Amino acid sequence: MSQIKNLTKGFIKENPTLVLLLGMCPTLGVTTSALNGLGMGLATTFVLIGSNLVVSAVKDFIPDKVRIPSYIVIIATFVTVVELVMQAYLPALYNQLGLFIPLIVVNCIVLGRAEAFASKNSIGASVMDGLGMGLGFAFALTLLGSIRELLGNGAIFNFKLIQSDGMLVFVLAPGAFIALGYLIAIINRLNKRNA
Amino acid sequence: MNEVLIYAVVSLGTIGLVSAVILFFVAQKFKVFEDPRINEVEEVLPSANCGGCGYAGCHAFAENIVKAENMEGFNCPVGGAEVMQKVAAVLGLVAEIAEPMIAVVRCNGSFSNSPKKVQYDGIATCASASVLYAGEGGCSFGCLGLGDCVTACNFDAIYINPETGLPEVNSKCVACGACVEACPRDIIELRYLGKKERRIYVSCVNEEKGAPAKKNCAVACIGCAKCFDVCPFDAIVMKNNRAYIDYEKCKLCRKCVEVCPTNAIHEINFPLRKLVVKEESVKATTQETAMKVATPEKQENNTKES
Amino acid sequence: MSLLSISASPHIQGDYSVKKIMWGVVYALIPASLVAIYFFGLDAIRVMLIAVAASLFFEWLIQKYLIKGTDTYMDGSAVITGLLLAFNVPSNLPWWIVVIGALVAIGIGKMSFGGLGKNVFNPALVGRVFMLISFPVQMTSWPTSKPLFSEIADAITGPTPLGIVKEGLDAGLSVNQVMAEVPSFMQQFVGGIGGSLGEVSALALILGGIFMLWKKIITWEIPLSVLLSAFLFSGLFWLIDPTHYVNPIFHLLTGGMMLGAIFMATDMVSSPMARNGQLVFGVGIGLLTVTIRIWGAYPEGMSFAILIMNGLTPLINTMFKPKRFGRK
Amino acid sequence: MKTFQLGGVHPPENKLSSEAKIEKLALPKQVTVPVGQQLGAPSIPIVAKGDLVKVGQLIAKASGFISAHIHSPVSGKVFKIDETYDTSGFRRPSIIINVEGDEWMESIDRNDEIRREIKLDSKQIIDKINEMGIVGLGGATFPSFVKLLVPDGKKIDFLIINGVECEPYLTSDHRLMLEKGEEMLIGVSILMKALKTEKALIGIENNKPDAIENLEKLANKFTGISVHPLKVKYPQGGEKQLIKALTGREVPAGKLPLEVGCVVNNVGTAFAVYEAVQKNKPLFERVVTVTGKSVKKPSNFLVRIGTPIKELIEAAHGFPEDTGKIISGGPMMGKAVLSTEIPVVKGTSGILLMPDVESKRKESNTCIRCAKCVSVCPMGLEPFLLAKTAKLGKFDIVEKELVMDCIECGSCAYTCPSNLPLLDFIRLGKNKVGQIIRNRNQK
Amino acid sequence: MEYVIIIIAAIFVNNVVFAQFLGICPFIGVSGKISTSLGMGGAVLFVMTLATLVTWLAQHYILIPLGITFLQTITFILVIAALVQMVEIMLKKLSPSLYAALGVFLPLITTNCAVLGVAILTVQKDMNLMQGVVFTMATAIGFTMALVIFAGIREHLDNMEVPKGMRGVPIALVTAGILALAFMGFTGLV
Amino acid sequence: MAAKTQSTFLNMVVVLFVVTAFAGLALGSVYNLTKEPIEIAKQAKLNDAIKAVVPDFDQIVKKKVFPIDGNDSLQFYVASKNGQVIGTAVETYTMKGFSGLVKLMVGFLPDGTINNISVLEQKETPGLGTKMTEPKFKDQFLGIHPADFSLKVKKDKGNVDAITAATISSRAFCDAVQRAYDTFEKDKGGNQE
Ligand SMILES: Cc1cc2nc3c(=O)[nH]c(=O)nc-3n(C[C@H](O)[C@H](O)[C@H](O)COP(=O)(O)O)c2cc1C
Ligand SMILES: Cc1cc2nc3c(=O)[nH]c(=O)nc-3n(C[C@H](O)[C@H](O)[C@H](O)COP(=O)(O)O)c2cc1C
Ligand SMILES: Cc1cc2nc3c(=O)[nH]c(=O)nc-3n(C[C@H](O)[C@H](O)[C@H](O)COP(=O)(O)O)c2cc1C
Ligand SMILES: Cc1cc2nc3c(=O)[nH]c(=O)nc-3n(C[C@H](O)[C@H](O)[C@H](O)CO)c2cc1C
Ligand code: SF4
Ligand code: SF4
Ligand code: SF4
Ligand code: SF4
Ligand code: FES
Repeated sequence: MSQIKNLTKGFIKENPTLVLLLGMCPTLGVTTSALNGLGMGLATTFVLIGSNLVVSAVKDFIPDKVRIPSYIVIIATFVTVVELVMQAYLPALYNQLGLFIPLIVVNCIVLGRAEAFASKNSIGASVMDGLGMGLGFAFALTLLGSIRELLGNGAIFNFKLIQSDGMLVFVLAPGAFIALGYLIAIINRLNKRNA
Repeated sequence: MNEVLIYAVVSLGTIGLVSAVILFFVAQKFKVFEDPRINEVEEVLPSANCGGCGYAGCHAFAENIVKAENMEGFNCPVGGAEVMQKVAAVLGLVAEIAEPMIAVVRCNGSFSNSPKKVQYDGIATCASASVLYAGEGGCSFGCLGLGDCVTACNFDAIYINPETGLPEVNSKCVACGACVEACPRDIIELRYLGKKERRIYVSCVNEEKGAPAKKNCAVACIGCAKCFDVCPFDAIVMKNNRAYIDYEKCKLCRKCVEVCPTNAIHEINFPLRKLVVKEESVKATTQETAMKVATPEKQENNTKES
Repeated sequence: MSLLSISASPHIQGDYSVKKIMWGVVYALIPASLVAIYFFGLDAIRVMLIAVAASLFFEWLIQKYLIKGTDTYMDGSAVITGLLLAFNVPSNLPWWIVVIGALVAIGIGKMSFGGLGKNVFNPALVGRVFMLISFPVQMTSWPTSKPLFSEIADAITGPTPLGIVKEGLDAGLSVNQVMAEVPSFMQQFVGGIGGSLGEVSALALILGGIFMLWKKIITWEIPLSVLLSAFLFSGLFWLIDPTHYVNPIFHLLTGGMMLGAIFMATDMVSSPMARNGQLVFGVGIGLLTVTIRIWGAYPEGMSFAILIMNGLTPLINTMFKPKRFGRK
Repeated sequence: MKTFQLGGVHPPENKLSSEAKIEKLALPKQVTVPVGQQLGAPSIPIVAKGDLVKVGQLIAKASGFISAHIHSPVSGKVFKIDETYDTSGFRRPSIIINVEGDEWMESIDRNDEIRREIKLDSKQIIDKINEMGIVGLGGATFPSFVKLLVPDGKKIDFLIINGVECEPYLTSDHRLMLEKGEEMLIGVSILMKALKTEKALIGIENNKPDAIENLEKLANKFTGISVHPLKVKYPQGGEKQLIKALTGREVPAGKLPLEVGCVVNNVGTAFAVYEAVQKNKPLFERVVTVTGKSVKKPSNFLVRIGTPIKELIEAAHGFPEDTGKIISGGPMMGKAVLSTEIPVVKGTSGILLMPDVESKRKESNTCIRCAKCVSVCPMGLEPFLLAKTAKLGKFDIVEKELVMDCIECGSCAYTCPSNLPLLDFIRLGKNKVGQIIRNRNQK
Repeated sequence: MEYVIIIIAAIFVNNVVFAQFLGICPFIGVSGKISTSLGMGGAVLFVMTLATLVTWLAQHYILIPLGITFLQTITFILVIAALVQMVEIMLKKLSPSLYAALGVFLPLITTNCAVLGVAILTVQKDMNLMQGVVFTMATAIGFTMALVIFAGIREHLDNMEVPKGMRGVPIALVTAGILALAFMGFTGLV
Repeated sequence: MAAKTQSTFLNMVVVLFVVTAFAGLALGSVYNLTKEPIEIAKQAKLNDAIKAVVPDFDQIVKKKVFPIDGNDSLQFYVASKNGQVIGTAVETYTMKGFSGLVKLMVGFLPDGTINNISVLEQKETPGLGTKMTEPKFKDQFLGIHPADFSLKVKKDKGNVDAITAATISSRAFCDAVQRAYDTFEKDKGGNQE
């Protein structure tokens, strides 16, 4: 598989959120605005790249029985790094994302990629895969965030497009589910048409 | 090194250590053996989960073949020989090479050959209609044309031809046998695909005597045994007023096809020969002779498609 | 002579039809519509027309271009959804919110599931709750009733009786103090209290209910169990402490209680099939409604209660089976 | 007024022929007597081509416990023994006899006088009923003597006589109760004696007030027989429903009426029993209603078994132009037939000619979950669910939802506002589940 | 009363799935059948309670005394992962049928946000051990309830011909959305 | 692929220990690096909040804790310029918000007039309750003196214009301000330290 393909497959065809349906909690939880979605997406991308890198580097030293715990520790390390750094330099965003930052640890995408890809592939490919998947995730979150922000607040990235309040539901839990539901339906349709 | 660093390393390390120790002992104590080859076999299989192999899905097939430790009687019709060889490789065995097969529809009671006598107004399933009545054309053995076989097929390999009202099989068929199972009238049969995909079979399963059979359908097998008499290889069996060609014995010599007075024997994928149509059958059915010639062509086209 | 036809028994069919049932409900809604028009004037007509037209339009549009089924938009169910949607909103709701509500009701609530008969939730209520949460300001500013031919000026907004009571009790007033500010029971029964279009007159709704019972469109189980359980449950608290809990009759006559019990909980598509299941469903609605009214943030809980019980309906259907003949 | 509680519908009654006296139909030229007329194993022909037979002569023997003897309905020469088409167009072995004259077996008492005295004892009665080939005439054609064999330790509290005739259109039982009331009641007494029971309850729906009145008057002369008017509600004639309506007892699922101390027989059966026991007359003719909205003269005929139904239709003044469907039996449970060549058999209670417009099924929509089918199902099932899951092939659910309890009354499909062919799918499910259960039991 | 409030809040008002967006993956993944979802709910209840117990102890007896609360995430997840794996191994031996029913989803509990999320919430909210356990159990019950209701709806939808484009996950999400709408009715109960 | 390390007891324990210990090391280091910036960020946030609500001060920002009517304590930040107290920032809170806790910083001039208010923490519904952070609502409190301005929404017969459809949040806001004022008043006596 070429490096480019590793990078791009995460966008639409194998998009972790919209197609593989992994990491639904942050997808729904933090996408109240485009900015939050993007922030979360980038934080996750960082963790993905880091953990993929380390996992593929040390994969041969890790016995099977402690594979998962070891991977989790590696991932958790990167997550904590993100946590600390964000706290230090992006406190406002950190407050917005709240609980979901530590929860990157349990984002199925991260562990899933470590298990399914990094533990079997070279460092280079793993980093590319992490980057691609991460960007795919960030793309999905930003997209959903934009939709919700637009419908819920009439704005995108805090830039007011419609001078009214918008539909509050979309900022709240139900709107998240509903918006994601239709988004996935649309993506499914597009994928089918392309295939 | 400052304090925090030491605490961090020591406490995390300890937690790691303790979990590893506990995990190890728990794993020892509660060990359950599962043959890892099951997963390997399953990965090789096409995961169509069609049940064509006779097991409840690919996983069950893998489980059973691993347990059996031999290949006898195991065949994945979807994957064919190729996949079975891979499975054999996993298990370290030699694969039997199964001759490829295909589904054939043994009824030619098309709208023109067996005209409608009544109008069915119930639900569109053969299973239901076959219990309720004989069929629109009156033949109680023939195809009902409601497509239970089509529904059963996972491979888009069978469809109802709207002009004849009969199912036709195309080259996507993997011989999983789902349609055979689904047909309440046992019309579909799996036969050898044949050299150059040539096949000869009796396209009728009617067990009535000649006259009533012929009354409902112009191309019915009337049990006259002419084909039986002419077959040099003893490949034809006469039973219950109808002929059956044993595909294991049939050598595709085409003698029987020529003698059949009702054109009930079909030959497929043979080069066209000059139309030597016998007097009587022309009288009986002009339309259907044309049909019969057309059918092999259509099938040929289908084969070429892929 | 044409060919004889063959089919399995039975060979005759009754003269019920989906159309008859649905239009029957529409007829049953006429008294309440008239009352709404009487009290809210042209605004009521405007909201009802927009809601019905939009519902029909979206049903047609989605049917035609998205799910490509047979045209069913004239079977009357969309008309009911539109009408009931209108009944659940204040008469001064801006037209575009009504249209959004209809889109949500038909598009999300009904057609996403495949259309008539397949939806899990009551479409009109999906639309209504969606609007309530999206547009809390517009959805909770009720014009006081402004009877046709009367002189009262436009745009006086006032809370519903339930709202007054909720506010009052929350502010620490006693029941007697708040009840002084709400219309009398008689007024609540006959009509003329503030609120959504369809909830101003219990009498008109009950008339519609009797018509539907007579025409065998609905059965008594659901409406009765809703009303009775709400009455008993709220009555229990009233008996315990009448200074903090209002009279159960008040609960029955106000808000969407009658509308919900008679027209919305009875939606056959989203309610249980077996009789005992229907009773459980009704009791669930009654209890939840009163719970939300008394302790929740919302003055009215009918819509939420019905939606929650709609969600539970599949479970109720698997747990409560009809009385089987010859089995324990 | 009594009735059963659970479910039920009330289709338009359309009893067009209820005023038509039972007429004897002229003998046909040829009769076709299928050897499989009863529920159970087909009988075995004991005559050969060319044999001469008399009316009432045994021509096919029962082949097993649940089976019945078949007697010649006519006198004449056996033309051939061959397969002929049955109601559904399947070919079944039959004995075809060319009619010559009308010569009866001497043993048959052809005197019109009513014989009131019951000479035989219980065992003899049962043997006689077996010998005369009596099967249930209420529709199921179950060999009647089997029902009368009460296992040791079981006691029959009630003999229940089914005069309900809840099917629309059909009137053969009605006319029988009016015209042959007394004979029928003697038949009931015979059955009571066979079963050693003191009580017989006759259930009649109150849309037949003349029959009720007639039987009530006559029943005074008999001990232990009472007549019970019932509210009109389909399928009251179903034996479980009738038992429930008359006695309040509920036959447990999968069990026989025996379980609750009841035996159910049709009025026609009771009359046939009278003739068999008192007159030594085998079952070779029966009353058949010929009816339909376009039929010129809706009638009730006394017909020999084996007569082609086209002759009955002729006798009712011809085949209406607009006929779209011919039904053997009533519109709720009858079978659509493929041609008018088919013969009357023991189970034929009526021939219904439906006009084209009525006979086509209405277009169906999706289920709106109105629960009407649930509320009319007399067995307390959920037809919409059975039909849906059967359609989707989820037979485990179909079985779990008790499809085997369905009595195929058709109330659900009749009532469905969406015109869904519920019973078609339910039957499909029943067939499949039946197969599954059989396979399971074999293992 | 305090506990009642915690319980009602955790089950209805702030339902993990409908309001907090935790544990959505199993909510979508394991909700096909009522029986499985009950099993999954039970497993989650068990693991979650155990996890909160252990992590609470870790927080209060290791991390806080040593001043290394920044290691919260990694410690918690490590403890939970080990715990789940232990439960999995034991279950496989002790109750193969339950194991078969939950199949692949047991390991998924490790990566179920709800477990870690609730453990973190418990310490974030400064609950004491008892409150924490009650809160966790109520949360798990709320999760199970959501799962079971949802499984009921999905079993039902299985029998309906949902339009092609919406079939599967999209309609499940829309349904979850409407359920979440309905659950908003509980706002303000506590 | 290089031979994989086997799952022996020793390997397992060693690997897991090494991995975790290494993680501890790495994180400890990052923590040490970010400790200061995090502190600074927190401090900066507080400072900003104080600065926003009291007039320009020069040096000392005193911290005090004053108990109020038996209940919890509030944080006071007394600001002074040229040795003179010119205002007090009170960190106040209420639990009555739509979603519970609302934390405000209320700045009083020495006479009790409200100088400015900033919202420290709230979890209200976006689009509804969150409007409390917007000037449109907040600015009605500027320069008023709670003694002659009823800190209640108009619905409750006070002077505050509630946020539309978010009366609860508005009430909560008022409640927090009232608490700050009450404590401030009560404390006035001992204000001079
Ligand atoms: C295999 C079988 C055995 C039966 N055995 C008895 C029996 O022993 N006693 C009895 O009274 N009825 C018996 N019946 C008859 C049924 O109770 C019932 O009367 C018959 O099937 C026709 O009923 P229906 O017309 O309501 O369908 C039996 C039926 C079947 C199919
Ligand atoms: C739905 C249904 C309706 C029936 N209606 C009648 C009826 O109207 N009259 C009748 O005699 N038998 C009717 N039967 C048949 C009875 O159940 C039962 O088989 C019969 O009365 C037994 O008497 P027999 O063995 O003498 O025929 C009906 C059966 C079913 C399942
Ligand atoms: C999803 C949702 C979120 C809400 N959030 C808030 C909120 O954050 N603050 C608030 O005061 N009211 C909120 N409300 C509205 C209250 O429930 C209540 O209706 C309102 O505060 C009182 O109505 P009023 O302001 O029109 O008098 C919310 C309502 C909904 C439906
Ligand atoms: C008695 C009855 C009540 C109904 N109530 C509603 C309702 O509350 N809301 C609605 O959208 N449709 C209602 N309908 C119409 C229809 O059932 C509904 O649109 C379906 O849920 C759409 O599948 C009702 C229909 C009937 C027969
Ligand atoms: S045509 Fe029949 S045998 Fe061939 S793939 Fe389809 S179902 Fe299987
Ligand atoms: S071949 Fe069999 S299953 Fe297929 S349509 Fe004909 S009758 Fe039906
Ligand atoms: S046919 Fe069966 S399912 Fe339908 S109503 Fe009758 S008993 Fe019930
Ligand atoms: S009667 Fe018809 S529409 Fe009503 S629930 Fe039954 S199947 Fe559905
Ligand atoms: S992301 Fe929360 S459970 Fe998967």
